[in-house]
Amino acid sequence: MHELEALDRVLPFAVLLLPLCGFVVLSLFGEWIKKDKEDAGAGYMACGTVLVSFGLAAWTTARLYGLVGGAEGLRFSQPYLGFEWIEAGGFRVPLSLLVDPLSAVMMLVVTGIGSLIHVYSLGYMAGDDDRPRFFSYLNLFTFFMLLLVLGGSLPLLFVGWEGVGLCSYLLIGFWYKKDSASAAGLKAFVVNRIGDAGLILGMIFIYHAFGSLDLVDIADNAGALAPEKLWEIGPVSVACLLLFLGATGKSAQIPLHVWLPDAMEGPTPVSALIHAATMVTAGVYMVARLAPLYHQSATAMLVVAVTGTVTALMAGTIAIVQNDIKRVLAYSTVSQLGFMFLAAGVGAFGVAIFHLYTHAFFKALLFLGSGSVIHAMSGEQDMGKMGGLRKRIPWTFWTFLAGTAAISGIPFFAGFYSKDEILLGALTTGHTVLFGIALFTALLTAAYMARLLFLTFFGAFRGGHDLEHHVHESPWSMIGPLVLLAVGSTVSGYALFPGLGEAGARVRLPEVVQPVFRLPAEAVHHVAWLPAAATLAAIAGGLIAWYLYLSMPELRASARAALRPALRIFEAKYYFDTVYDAFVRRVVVEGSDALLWRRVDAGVIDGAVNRAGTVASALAQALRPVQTGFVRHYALLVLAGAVALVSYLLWS
Amino acid sequence: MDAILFYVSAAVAVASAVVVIAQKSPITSAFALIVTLCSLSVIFGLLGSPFIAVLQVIVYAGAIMVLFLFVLMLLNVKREEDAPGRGGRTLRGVALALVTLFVLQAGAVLVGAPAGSAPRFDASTRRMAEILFSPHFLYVFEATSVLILAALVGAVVLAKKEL
Amino acid sequence: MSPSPVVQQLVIAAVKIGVVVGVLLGLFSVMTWIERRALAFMQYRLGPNRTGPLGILQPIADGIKLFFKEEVMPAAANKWAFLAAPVVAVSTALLAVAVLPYGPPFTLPRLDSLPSGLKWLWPEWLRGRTGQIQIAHVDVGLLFIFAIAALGVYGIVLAGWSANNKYALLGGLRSSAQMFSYELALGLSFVGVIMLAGSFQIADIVDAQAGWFWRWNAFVQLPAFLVYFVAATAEVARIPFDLPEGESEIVAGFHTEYSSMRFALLQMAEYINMITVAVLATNLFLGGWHSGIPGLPSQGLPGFVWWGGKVSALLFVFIWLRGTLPRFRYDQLMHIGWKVLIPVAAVWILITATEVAIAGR
Amino acid sequence: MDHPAFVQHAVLLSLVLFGLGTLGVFLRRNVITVLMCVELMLNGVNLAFVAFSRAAGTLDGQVLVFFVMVVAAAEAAVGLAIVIALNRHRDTLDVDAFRLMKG
Repeated sequence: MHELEALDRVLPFAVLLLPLCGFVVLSLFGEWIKKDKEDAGAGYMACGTVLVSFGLAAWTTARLYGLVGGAEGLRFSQPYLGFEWIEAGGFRVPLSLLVDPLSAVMMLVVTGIGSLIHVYSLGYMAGDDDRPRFFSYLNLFTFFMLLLVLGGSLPLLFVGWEGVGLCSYLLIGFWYKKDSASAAGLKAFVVNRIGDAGLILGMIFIYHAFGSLDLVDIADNAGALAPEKLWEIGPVSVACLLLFLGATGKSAQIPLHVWLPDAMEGPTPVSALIHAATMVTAGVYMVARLAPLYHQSATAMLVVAVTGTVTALMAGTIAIVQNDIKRVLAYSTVSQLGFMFLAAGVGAFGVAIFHLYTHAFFKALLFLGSGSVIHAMSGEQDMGKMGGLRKRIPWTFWTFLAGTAAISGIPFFAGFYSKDEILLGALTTGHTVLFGIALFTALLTAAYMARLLFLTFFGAFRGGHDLEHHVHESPWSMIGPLVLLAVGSTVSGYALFPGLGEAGARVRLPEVVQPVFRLPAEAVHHVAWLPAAATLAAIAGGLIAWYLYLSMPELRASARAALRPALRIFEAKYYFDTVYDAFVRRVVVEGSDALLWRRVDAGVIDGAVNRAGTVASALAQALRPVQTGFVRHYALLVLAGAVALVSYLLWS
Repeated sequence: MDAILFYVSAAVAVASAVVVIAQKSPITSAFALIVTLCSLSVIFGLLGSPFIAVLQVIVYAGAIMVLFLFVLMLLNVKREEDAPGRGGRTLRGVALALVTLFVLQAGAVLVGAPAGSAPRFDASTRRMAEILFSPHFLYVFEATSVLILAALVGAVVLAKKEL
Repeated sequence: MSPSPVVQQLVIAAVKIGVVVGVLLGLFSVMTWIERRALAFMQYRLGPNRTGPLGILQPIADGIKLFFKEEVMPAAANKWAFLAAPVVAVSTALLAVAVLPYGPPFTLPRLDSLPSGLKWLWPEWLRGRTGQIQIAHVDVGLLFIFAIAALGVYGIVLAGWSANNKYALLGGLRSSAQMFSYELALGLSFVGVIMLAGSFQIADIVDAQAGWFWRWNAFVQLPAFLVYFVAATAEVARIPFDLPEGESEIVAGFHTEYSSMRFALLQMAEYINMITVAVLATNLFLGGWHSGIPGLPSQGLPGFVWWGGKVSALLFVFIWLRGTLPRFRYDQLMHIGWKVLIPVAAVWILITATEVAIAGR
Repeated sequence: MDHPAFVQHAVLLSLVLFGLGTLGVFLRRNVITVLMCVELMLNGVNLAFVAFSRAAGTLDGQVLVFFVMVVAAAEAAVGLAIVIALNRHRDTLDVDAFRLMKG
């Protein structure tokens, strides 16, 4: 038993550090491993580290629930590496990790989905010359993401947070020779910085309030704070809102959502791993992790819920009019993240994590499926040139269908359950307006996903003869993960897990993570008509798409004409980019040019430096004769100074 | 007995110090300086610091002055030429005036100060070591070892014809 | 009525000085004879054997000869320095001798059976007095010797420089460089011994080696002992380190221009230094007056025997070396000093310090 | 050794030695002699330290002397190395011969 306990202190670190080892080895010896173009050594290495990491994570989770090595299990553990990372005065940050049900779920999602995507990348990136670099970034990302979800204190979480941002930047701009890719990477980086500023400020506020940044300390002590009513802006609200600003940046919520669609410039596995399944959900994770704190601030909760709902709706409407297959998925990701924040905002943190978890499966599946489509189409991403691929790439089609069903909320698929819970949460907490919008967004979701499906896989091929000739099914390394993810997208909604309650009781995911949030248990009132309503919405959305794109395409023009003003706004993405661009161009660039550069930099700073130089030079010219070169003259001056000093000290 | 030794040593020290600065032959100056150093060592001993007294002989007389003599012999230094440098006289005059001023000032203060009886104290080598290796001085002590190393390397680099 | 304590101290000190200096001077002359005879035997010669039985009176004959020889002073010499050099050499040699203990502490006999008429010869205050043949008791004992050894070089440097002779100057230069280099190794070799004994007092260091002979520092501190022995040989400029006076290269080195009594003085300083070095080695490394076997007595007269035997053996080793080894080249000399002895001694200090720290002594 | 005047007179002696050393720096033109005069000044200071240490009854002054000696040794080593280098370039040891640093 003793050995097991010792192992429990070490294993979480092993989970964390294995991908880092992979990164180090690949970045140092990558070029050496990659002997020729076909050689996949680097990929195997990367997959190996993440797979082993997943295995260890599974073991750790099993230990957490007492499934192996003792009935008691750990329940809750805080492995501590034995030394401080920062220790300055009263401020100390130990290198400790936190393993509890929430981080266990996140750890499994990250390593599980992560290893599937690693395997998928073996096939997808087979032709690329820079595979060692790609896989090393992917490994580094896995490390930072694990640090984010396992870190035992906010600073460690922040390191992971920044690290995944860095990897996101590196991977979006992976094809750095493409201007749009570099630009997109930069945009992601810059937009995220705005959110990160909020995160840092929030951390400072939290430290001020608690005197500690340890996550367990915060959770333990948050209940003691006075709850703040709606529109009461106390320190807790300020901290929560600032942290939420960070979350909007990382999780692409309005107003900082603009980077995510552009991030689709990166390789598709990257989009699947980082910009759908894991990194963008970091904001949700953080809010859920600090649930005890958010619970104390009604204002922050409302802001989170409203932001999530509005984002979900806007992204859903934009997704309707996109023609790039990956952009549709990107906006759908933004929309689904909005759903998660809605859940968090109405107090159903467990449901938010539940949706995060199902979403990770089906969104990874959809992205990888789209990657498979793009692979089949030799890199073409425009849905206008696809069509009728159903027969040509059947594996991709069927798995993609499962994913679409899951995201649309068709019963018995994963998304149905989690979305239903979100709607239920919004309804039972009295957020009727938000519930309405969310239900409508669910309909939209089904509509744009059905549109995507119909445009891609049904109808006639529109891409021309040459392209049609090349369409081919993807290799097994890509199909395998798709199948596994399809299974996951189907069953993850009603999969049961051992709970923390009485031994042997199996519960669904929300109840699994519920103890982490330290919230009073509330009886869930099931609303009998809600599943039916949600199903109806999903089917309605699908039917609309079916009518417009398959059954009666001629209706499309008239519908388009009728909705022209709205569609124009959708196509312009609500003018966010335009406004930001104008602001940046007008205020930042021109302001910098006219004021900061010409006046402040050239005038004041350079002027001061130049003037200092001139003054020093003139003074030196004047003082030159003092330097006679005779050592003894200098010595005499020193002596005179000493005598003067002594005289002053003695006689003053 | 101690008093005789003290004043004799002091007289020898001053006399040989005068020789140091008055002699034109550097080697004579060096030998005179050695005498000064040794008589100072006696005075250190009389002031109750046997460790410093021995150290004075080992380090100053035994090491530093040997180095001086070695260089003097190596370069075969002759007597200083008589030709005074530019402004030599003024310089010397001013320096003499300043030094006199300095010594007189400080001396006046010292003579005016009351001579209290010195407290007994334990200046054994063990006590010295305890202070030298106490946390208060330990880092300084280690820093001096780095200084010595730097001086060693510097001296070799400077004096070597080619590395 | 006994004299005041100050007078008692003075009398005892004077007696001790007389004994030590007398013995040293005697030993010096005997040493010259033994050295010549032993060397001769090693080279299948007879050596001086005409003056007295076995030639034992040869040193006296040499002394008389040197005493009556003409004193030559080079015309271009720096007169004062030329005269002072041998004096400096001998005084420093004798000063070092002053703090060495010669043999174990002992108690003067009471001699109560002395006829009352002769009582004044053996006054009351001397009877049963306990002491040691050691002229001056200094708190920093070993350091003092080290300091004096550092001054010893001046006699040679002064002699070499003042003669205004290029061979003498070269000898002086070599000597200063050599002593400078080996002084470091010599000092470092003491450190381990001092750490083990926890004292600078030579008597304390000797007593720290009581018991079986394998507790002598020569065995416990073997590397330090080897470093000490080599460095000490170099310090006293004996073969194979006699470069300051290497006759085949620079005539006779620093004493090229010396003759008569001054030459004898320089020679004497050299031998006294040699004896000092041997005494020091005996005291620091070879257990001093301890027999090395717990059953055998070490105090009183037997102690003197043990002690004298060890010193004599060491002195013979020096002569033996002279008969055996060739002289080092100058660069070899510097190499051994700086690149072998000092690193070895430094590493050994580290090892000893670790040992002391662990043992918590 | 407990003569009360010793300390005071020792400080006076240190003053005199320091003054003589300072004068020597200005009087002598040979670089090596100048360096020796600096050593003389340092010794004057050391004597003052020891005397004050005696007067105060603490050992801190002696510890300072220890450090002064270390620094003096380093100074002598580097200084003489510079002298050798200078002598190699200019074949003189006159301090006034080295004035390339003039403004």
